[in-house]
Amino acid sequence: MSFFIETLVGGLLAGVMYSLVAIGFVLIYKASGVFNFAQGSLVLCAALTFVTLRERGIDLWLAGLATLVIMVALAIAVERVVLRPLVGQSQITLFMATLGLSYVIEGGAQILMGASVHELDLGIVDVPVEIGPILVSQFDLVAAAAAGVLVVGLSLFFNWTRTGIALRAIADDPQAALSIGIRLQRLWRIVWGVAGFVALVAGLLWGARQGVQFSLTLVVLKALPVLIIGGFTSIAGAIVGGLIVGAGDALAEIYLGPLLGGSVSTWFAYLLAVGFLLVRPAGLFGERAIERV
Amino acid sequence: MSSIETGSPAVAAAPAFASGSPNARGLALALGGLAALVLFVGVPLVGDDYWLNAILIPFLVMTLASIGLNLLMGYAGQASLGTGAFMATGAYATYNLLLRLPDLPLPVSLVLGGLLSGLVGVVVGLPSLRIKGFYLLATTLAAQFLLTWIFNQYGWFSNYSSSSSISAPRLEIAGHDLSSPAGRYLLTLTSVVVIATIAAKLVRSETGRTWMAIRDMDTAAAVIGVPVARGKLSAFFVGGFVCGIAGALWAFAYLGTVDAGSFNLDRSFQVMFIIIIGGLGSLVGSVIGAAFIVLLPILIDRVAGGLLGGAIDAGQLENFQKVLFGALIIWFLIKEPRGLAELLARAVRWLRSPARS
Amino acid sequence: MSAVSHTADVAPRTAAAPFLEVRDLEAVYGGAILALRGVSLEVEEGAIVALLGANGAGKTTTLKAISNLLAQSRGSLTRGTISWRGEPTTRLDPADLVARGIVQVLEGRHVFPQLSVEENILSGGFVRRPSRATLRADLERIYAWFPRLKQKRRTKAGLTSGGEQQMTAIGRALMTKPRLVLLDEPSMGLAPIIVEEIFEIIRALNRDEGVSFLLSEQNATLALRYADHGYVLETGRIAASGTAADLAARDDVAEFYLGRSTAPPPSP
Amino acid sequence: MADPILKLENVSLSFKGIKALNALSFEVARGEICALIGPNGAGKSSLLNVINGVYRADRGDVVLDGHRFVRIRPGRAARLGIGRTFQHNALFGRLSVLDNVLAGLTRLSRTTLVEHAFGLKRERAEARDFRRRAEETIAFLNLVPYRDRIVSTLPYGVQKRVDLARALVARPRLLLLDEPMAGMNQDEKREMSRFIRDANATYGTTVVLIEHDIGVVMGLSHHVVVLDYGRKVGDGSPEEVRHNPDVIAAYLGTVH
Amino acid sequence: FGTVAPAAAEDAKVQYIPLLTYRVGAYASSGIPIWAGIIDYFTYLNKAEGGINGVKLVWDECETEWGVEKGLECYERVKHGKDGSPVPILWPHSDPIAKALLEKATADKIPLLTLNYGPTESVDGRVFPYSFPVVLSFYSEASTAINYIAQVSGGKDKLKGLKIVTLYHDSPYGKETQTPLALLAKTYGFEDIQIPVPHPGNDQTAEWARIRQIKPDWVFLRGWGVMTPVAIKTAAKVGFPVNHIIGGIWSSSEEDVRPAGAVGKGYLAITTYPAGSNFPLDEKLKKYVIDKGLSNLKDPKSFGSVYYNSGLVDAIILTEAIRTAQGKFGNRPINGEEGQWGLEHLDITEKRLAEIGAVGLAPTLKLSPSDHEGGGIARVIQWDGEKWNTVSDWIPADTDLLRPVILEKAAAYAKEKGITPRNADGTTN
Ligand SMILES: Nc1ncnc2c1ncn2[C@@H]1O[C@H](COP(=O)(O)OP(=O)(O)OP(=O)(O)O)[C@@H](O)[C@H]1O
Ligand SMILES: Nc1ncnc2c1ncn2[C@@H]1O[C@H](COP(=O)(O)OP(=O)(O)OP(=O)(O)O)[C@@H](O)[C@H]1O
Ligand SMILES: [Mg+2]
Ligand SMILES: [Mg+2]
Repeated sequence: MSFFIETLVGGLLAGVMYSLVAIGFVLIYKASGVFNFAQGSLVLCAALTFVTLRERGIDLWLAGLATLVIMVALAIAVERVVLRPLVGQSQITLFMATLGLSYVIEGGAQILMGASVHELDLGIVDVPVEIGPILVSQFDLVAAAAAGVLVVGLSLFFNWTRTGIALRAIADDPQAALSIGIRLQRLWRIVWGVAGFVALVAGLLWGARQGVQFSLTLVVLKALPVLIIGGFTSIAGAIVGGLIVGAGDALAEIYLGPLLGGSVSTWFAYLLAVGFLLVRPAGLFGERAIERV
Repeated sequence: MSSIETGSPAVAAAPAFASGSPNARGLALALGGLAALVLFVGVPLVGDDYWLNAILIPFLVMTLASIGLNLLMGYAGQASLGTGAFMATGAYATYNLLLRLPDLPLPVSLVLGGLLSGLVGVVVGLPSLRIKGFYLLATTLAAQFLLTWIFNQYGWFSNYSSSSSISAPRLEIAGHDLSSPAGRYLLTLTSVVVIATIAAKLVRSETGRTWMAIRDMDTAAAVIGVPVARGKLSAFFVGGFVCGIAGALWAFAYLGTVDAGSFNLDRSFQVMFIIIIGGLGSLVGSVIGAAFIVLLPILIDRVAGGLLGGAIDAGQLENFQKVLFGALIIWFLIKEPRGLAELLARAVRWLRSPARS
Repeated sequence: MSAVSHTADVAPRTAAAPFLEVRDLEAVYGGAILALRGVSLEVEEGAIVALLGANGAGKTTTLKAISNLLAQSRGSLTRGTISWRGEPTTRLDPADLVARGIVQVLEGRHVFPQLSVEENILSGGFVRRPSRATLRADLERIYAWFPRLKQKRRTKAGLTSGGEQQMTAIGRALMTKPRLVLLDEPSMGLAPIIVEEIFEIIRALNRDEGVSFLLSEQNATLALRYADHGYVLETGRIAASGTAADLAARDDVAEFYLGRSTAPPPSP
Repeated sequence: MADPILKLENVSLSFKGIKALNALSFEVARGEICALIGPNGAGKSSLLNVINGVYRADRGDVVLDGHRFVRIRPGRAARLGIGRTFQHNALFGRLSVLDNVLAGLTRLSRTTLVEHAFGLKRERAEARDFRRRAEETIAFLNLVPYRDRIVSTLPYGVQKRVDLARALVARPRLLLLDEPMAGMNQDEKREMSRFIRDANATYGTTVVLIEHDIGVVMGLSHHVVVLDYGRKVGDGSPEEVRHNPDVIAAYLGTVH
Repeated sequence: FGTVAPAAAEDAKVQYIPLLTYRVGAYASSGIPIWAGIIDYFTYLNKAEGGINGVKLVWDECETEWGVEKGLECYERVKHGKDGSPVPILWPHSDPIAKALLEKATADKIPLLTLNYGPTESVDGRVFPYSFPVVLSFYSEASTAINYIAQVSGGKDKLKGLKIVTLYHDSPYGKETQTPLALLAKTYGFEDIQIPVPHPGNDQTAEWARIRQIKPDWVFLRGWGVMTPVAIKTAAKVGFPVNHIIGGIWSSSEEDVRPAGAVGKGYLAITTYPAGSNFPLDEKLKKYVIDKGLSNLKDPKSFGSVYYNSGLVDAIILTEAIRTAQGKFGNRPINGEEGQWGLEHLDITEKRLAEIGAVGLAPTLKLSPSDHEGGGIARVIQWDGEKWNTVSDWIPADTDLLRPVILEKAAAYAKEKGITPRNADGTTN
C-alpha cells in the first residue's frame, strides 16, 4: 500500500512538472486562440540564457532578472515581427507561424549560446525525504509549489483583472476587440512576456532536472495530454490535467507496464484524455465551443 | 539507368491539377500531356540516383501523405495528428500482406494495405462524432502513439526482426523489377497521380461538398440534412487510406527499411505543416507545401553549404539555416496566410490580367 | 443642417477642420473585389448622418474604412483620405481611434461569445481606464437602457438571443464614451419596441452629450426621421445626398432607393 | 384546425433554470404561412431549434405530420422534409453560392463514396440533376449574378437569400425561417416576401417564420403566434394580434 | 540534374572523407565533440604528416540530425565522392542511419564504419561485406557489463539469483541487447528485466518507480542523449544507489553525467576509449592543431573528453584502414571497394598504436572477412564528480557464447535476402 501511495505521489509531483509547461500553452491559447508551437523553444531559450549568464559568473537572482528582461524583449519582437502582420488571420495560420518562430528561436539561441549541454544548479537539494513510510522528492515539492503559485496568480489575473478580460475578448473575436479599442498589440506583448516568464520557470526546473540542452524543447510533448485533459483554456485545468497525467502514467507503468512490455506511458495519457473527452468534450475545465443558431 | 515501360495514367490525371475554365481546357490538356511525358519518361531517363532517391521519391510520398491529410483536415475540417500512425499502418499492413500472401500482386497489396489503414482511420474517427476541434487531436494522438507502439512492441508485425524494422520485399509488377531508383520513382509517381486524380474527383463530388459543409459549419450542416456522422467517418476512411498508401511507399519505395520510429509524431506534424503552408483545402497546395517543407531545407543547405561552407563553423551554419527556414515560413505566411497555393493562384491571376484586359 | 449646439467636453475645434471628412475612398477586398469607387462624405460635429443603400452598396465597407477595420476582412484602401478633426486617420491603430472617440458597432453578432454579457459590456470601458466606480455607473446606465441585458448579465453572451447580442454590442460600444459612433444596422434583429428605444437613445445622446452618429440603416424611413443628413450609396458610389428632410421628400430618391431598382452586384 | 402539419403540446425548455419556453402549445395548419413574433429573447429561435432537433425539449411533445416526437435529431428532421434558415448566417462560408445550394440537396443523394471517387454513371446523372435543380432555385431567387462567389464575401442581405435558397432547393414540406429579412431594405423585403409567398403557393410549402418587421408580418402571414418570456401571449389572425393591447405593450410599442 | 560529376581525376592527390554529422537537434551535444576529435586528427595528419602517405585528407559535412531521412539524403549526396576523389569508407554516425544504409551501401560498395554501434549481425562479414561494427558490438557491450558485475560480485557463479534491470532507450538501438541478455541470463541464472524508456526519456518517474519496486541489484543503463542524466537524477531521487548503475557505451561521456550534477558521483559506465588528455598523441595534437588555433573544438574543456577521444579513435581506425589499403593499391586516393579491403585487413597493433601515440587511448584491432568486430573487450569507468576514473581492466565479452547467435542471425538474413555468404577468407565461390 505504501508503495502504491509513493508511486502515486511521485507521479502526481512529476505531473506538476508538465503542468508548468502546459501553463505556457494555456496562456497564449487563452489570449489568442493559438496553439503556440514555439513554447518548447521558449523554454529552451530561457534556460539557455540563464545558464549562459550563470556560467559567466553572474549572481543567481541577477541572472534570473536579466533572462526575464531578455524574454520580454523577445516577446516584443515576436509581436512586432510575427503577430502584428498576421492580425486577424486564422488561428491555424498563426499556429503555423509559431512553427516558423520555433525554428528561429531554437536556431538563434544555439547560434548565440551553443548546442552543448550545460549543468544547471539551482541550489535545490534533490535528496528524497521520508514522509511517514513514503519517499518524496524535495525538488519536486519545490516545483509543485512554484506551479501552484503560478496557477493561482495567473487565474486571478485572467478572471479578475481588466487585462485578463480583455485578453479573453481578443481570443473570442479579435475584430470586435479592435472595434472597441482593446489594444491588441500591447496585450499580445504582455501575454507573450508572461509566457516567457512561465517558460523561464519551466526551463529552470526542467533544466535542473535534465541539464540544459536541446532536448528541453521536447518536454512539451507530455504537456499535450495535460492540456487536452485540463482544457486548452483553463489554467487550473493545466494543474489538474498534469496531476492526472502524472499519476496515470506512473500507475500504468507499474501495473500495466509489466503486462504489456513497458513504454505504456507513451500512449496511456492520450487514451486517458480520450476517455475524459468522451465525457466532457472540452476537457475538464475548458470552455465549450459556443454554436448558437 | 533503366527506365520502365508504363501505361500513362498521367494523361488522364493532368487536368486534375490544371483547374480552369472550359476554354482553357485544351491548353491544360496539352500542358498536362507534356508534363506527363516529362515526369514519366524524361525524369527517369536523366535523373540520377541522388535526384530520384533523395529528392523526388520522398517529395512525392510526402505529397501523397499530405493529400490524405488535406482531404481529412483541409476539406472535412477534422484536425488530425495521426498521419504517422496511418502511414505506419499502411506500411506494416502492406508488408505483412506481401510477406504472408506472396501471390498477391504488389498493387493489390498496396491497395489492401491502404484499405486496412482506412479502416483504422474510421475507428480513430469515431470519437469525432462527439469531440470537436483541437480536442479531436487527442484521439488522433492516442492513435499515433498507440499504433506505433504496437508495431514496435509486438514482433509479429515485423516478422520478429530484431530491431522491429521491416524491409522491402522484392518490388515487382507483372514481372518488371521495380527496385531500381527509376522503378521506385515510377511506382511512386503513378500512385500519386492516380490517387490525386481520384481525390480531385472526390472533392468536387457530393462527398467533397459534404466534407466542406461539415468543415464550415457542422450544426447547420446537420440541420439541412447533410449526413454529418457519415461524412466525418468517410473523411477519416479516405484520409487513412491515402496516408496508408503513402506509408507503404515511404517504407518500400523510399527508405527500403523502416521501423515504426520513422512514422513518429514529427512525421505527423510535418504533414500537417505541409498542408497548412501549402493551403488547406487545396490539392495543388499539398504539392507545393511538400516542396516547401521537404525540399526547401535541402536547397538551403546546399546553397548555404556552397556559399559559406568552411567559412563559418559548421554547427553555426546549420543553425543559421534553421533560422532562415523559420523566417521563410513566417515571411510566406505574412505574404499569403492562406497558403502557397493561394499565392500561386494570385500570381497566375496577376499574370493573366494584363493579357485579358 | 441643424447641428445642435452643446457645451460638453469637446476640445475647442479649429474653424477650418471639419469633424469627420471622408474624401474619395476606393476600397478593395482580397486585392480583387472593388467595393468602394470614390466615396466622399462628411459628418459635422453633433450631427446624425444616415448612410442608406441596398445590399452590397458598400455601407459596411465605408464604416470599416473609417474605423480602420478593413484589414480584418482582407480589405484595403487603395485611394482616398479620411480625416478626423483635421488629422488623417488612415495610419492609426483602431484602438487609437477609439481612444480619440470614434467607435464602431459592427454588423451582425460581434459579441465575445465566451464572456458573460456583463463582461462584454465592461470590456468597452477599458480603453478609458476609468475607476471602478465610474465603470459601475456607466454599466448601470447601459442596463437602464436595456433592462433585458441586466437579466442576462451572467449568461455567456454567445448563448443569448440574436437581439440580446445586438443590444450587448451597442451597449459595449457606448461604454467607450465615444464622440462619434459608427452604427452598422443597429435595428437588425431587434423588436420594434427596442428599435424605437435605440433611436431614442441616439437622439438623447446626441442632444445631451453632443455625440455624433454615422449610421448605416436599412429602415430608411426611420433613419431619415432621426437623422440630420443622409447619403445614399449605390455600388460603391454616392448616388444622392442632402438633408434628411430633403432626401425623404425627394421622389427620385424614393424611386431610386425605395423603388424597384435592384443593385447589380459589382463584377469581381 | 383540421389538419395541422405541426403541433406543439406543452413544450418547455430551460437553460440553467431559466425558462426559454414555458408550456407552449400551438398548431400550424398545412399550407399556411405562420409568423412568430415576440420581444428579443422571447424564445422564438429556441422554438425553431426544438422543432428541428437542435435543442431537446425538457417536457412536451412535437407532433409532425402525425408523428409524435419527444426528441428528434436534426438529420432526421431534415429527412422528414423540414427546411430551415438561420437568424445569423450559418452558411458554408468558404463555398460558392452554387455549392451552398447544392449542399441543401445532399439529403436526397442516393450515390455512394465509390461512385463519387470514380465518377460512375449514376453519380454523373445525379450530379447533373442536382445541378439543374440548384440552378433553378438560384434563378428563382435572383442569385444568378452571385452564383460562383464565395458566400463569406457577399453582403449580408445576399447571404440571407442564399440561406433561403439552400433551404428551398430540396422542396421542404415545412420551412422554418428565422428572421429571413433582417438587414434588408423595404424593397428587398418585398422581394423576399414574394419569394416566400411563391414558394408557399407553388409548392404548398408550409412556412413558419420569425420576423420583427410588423409590416411584413401583416402582409405575408395567415396566422400569427406571439411569444413573450417563453409563453404564448397571442395566437390568431394578423389583424387580431396587431390590436391586442398586450402585444402592443410588450412588443410593438407605438402602433405602426 | 547531375550533382556530383566524378571526373576521372586520377592524379587527384587528396582523399575525400564525407562526414555525416548532427550539429543540431536532440543529440547535437554528444556529436559536437566527436566531430572535433575526428577533424582535429585529420588536421593533424595533414599538417604534421602531409596526409596519409602524401595523400591529404579533405572532408565536408552533411547534417543528418541523427535521423534516417536526412541521413539518406546525405548518403546519396556524398556517395560518388567529390571532385574525382572517391569515398573510401563512410561513417553513418547514427544507429538508425547505419541500419537504413546497410543494403544501399552494399550495393554501392561503400563500407560503413560504425564504432561501437551498428547492426550486430554484420559482425559476420561473410554475409555483410560492407558493414563494420568495430570494437564493441551491442552483444559484446551487454556481455562485458554482465562480466563486470560478475567480477565485482566475486565470480560468474555469483551472478545466480541477481536481479539485473536493463533500462533501455525504446528504439531499435535500445532493443539490440535484449537477445544477448536473455541468453546470458539463461546461462548464468540471473534475472533479466527489461524496461524501455520512451524517447526522449526526459521523465522517468514511472520507470524508476518500477525499478524501486523491483529492487534490482544492478541497473544496466542503455541510454542515449538526455535519457542518461535524467536516469541518474531520477535514480538518486528514488534512492537507488548510483554506483550500482552501469551505463552502456553511449551513456559513458561527460555530457551524460555532468547535467546530473553532484548525484552522478559513483556512476559506472562501459567504455573502449577512456577520457584523458595525457596520451602522447595529445601532445602532437596540441602542438600542431590546438595551439595553432586550428582545432574544431569550441569548448576547450572538452579536449580529452570521452566523446572527443572517441572521435580520435574513429579517425585512427579509418585512416589506418586507408593506410592498409594503400599498402596494396598504392599511395593514392582509395575507393570504397579498396577501403573495404583495407578494413578487412586492418591490423592495429600495439606497436602501431605506440607510433601514433595512442596506446591506452585506442584498442588494438584486428579485423578479418569473417570478423568485422575485432575487439569485444571494454573497460569500466567511474565518475568521481569531476572526471572519469578507470576502475577495471579490459574485460572481454563472452564471445564464444554469443558469436553463434550472431552467426545464426546473419545466416537467416542471408537466406531471406538470397545472399550467398563469402568464405572465411573473403573469397567467393
Ligand atoms: N470580406 C469580403 N471579401 C470580399 N468582398 C467583400 C467582403 N466584404 C464585402 N465584400 C463586397 O463588397 C461589397 C460591399 O459590401 P458591404 O458589406 O460594404 O455592403 P453593405 O452595403 O454593407 O451591404 P449590406 O446591407 O448587405 O450589409 C459587396 O459587393 C461585397 O460583396
Ligand atoms: N443554448 C442556450 N444556452 C443558454 N441560454 C439560451 C440558449 N439558447 C437560448 N437561450 C436563452 O433563451 C432565451 C430565448 O432565446 P431565443 O434565441 O429563442 O430568443 P428569440 O426569441 O429568438 O430572440 P431574438 O428575437 O432576440 O432572436 C434567451 O434569453 C437566451 O439567452
Ligand atoms: Mg453591411
Ligand atoms: Mg432569435
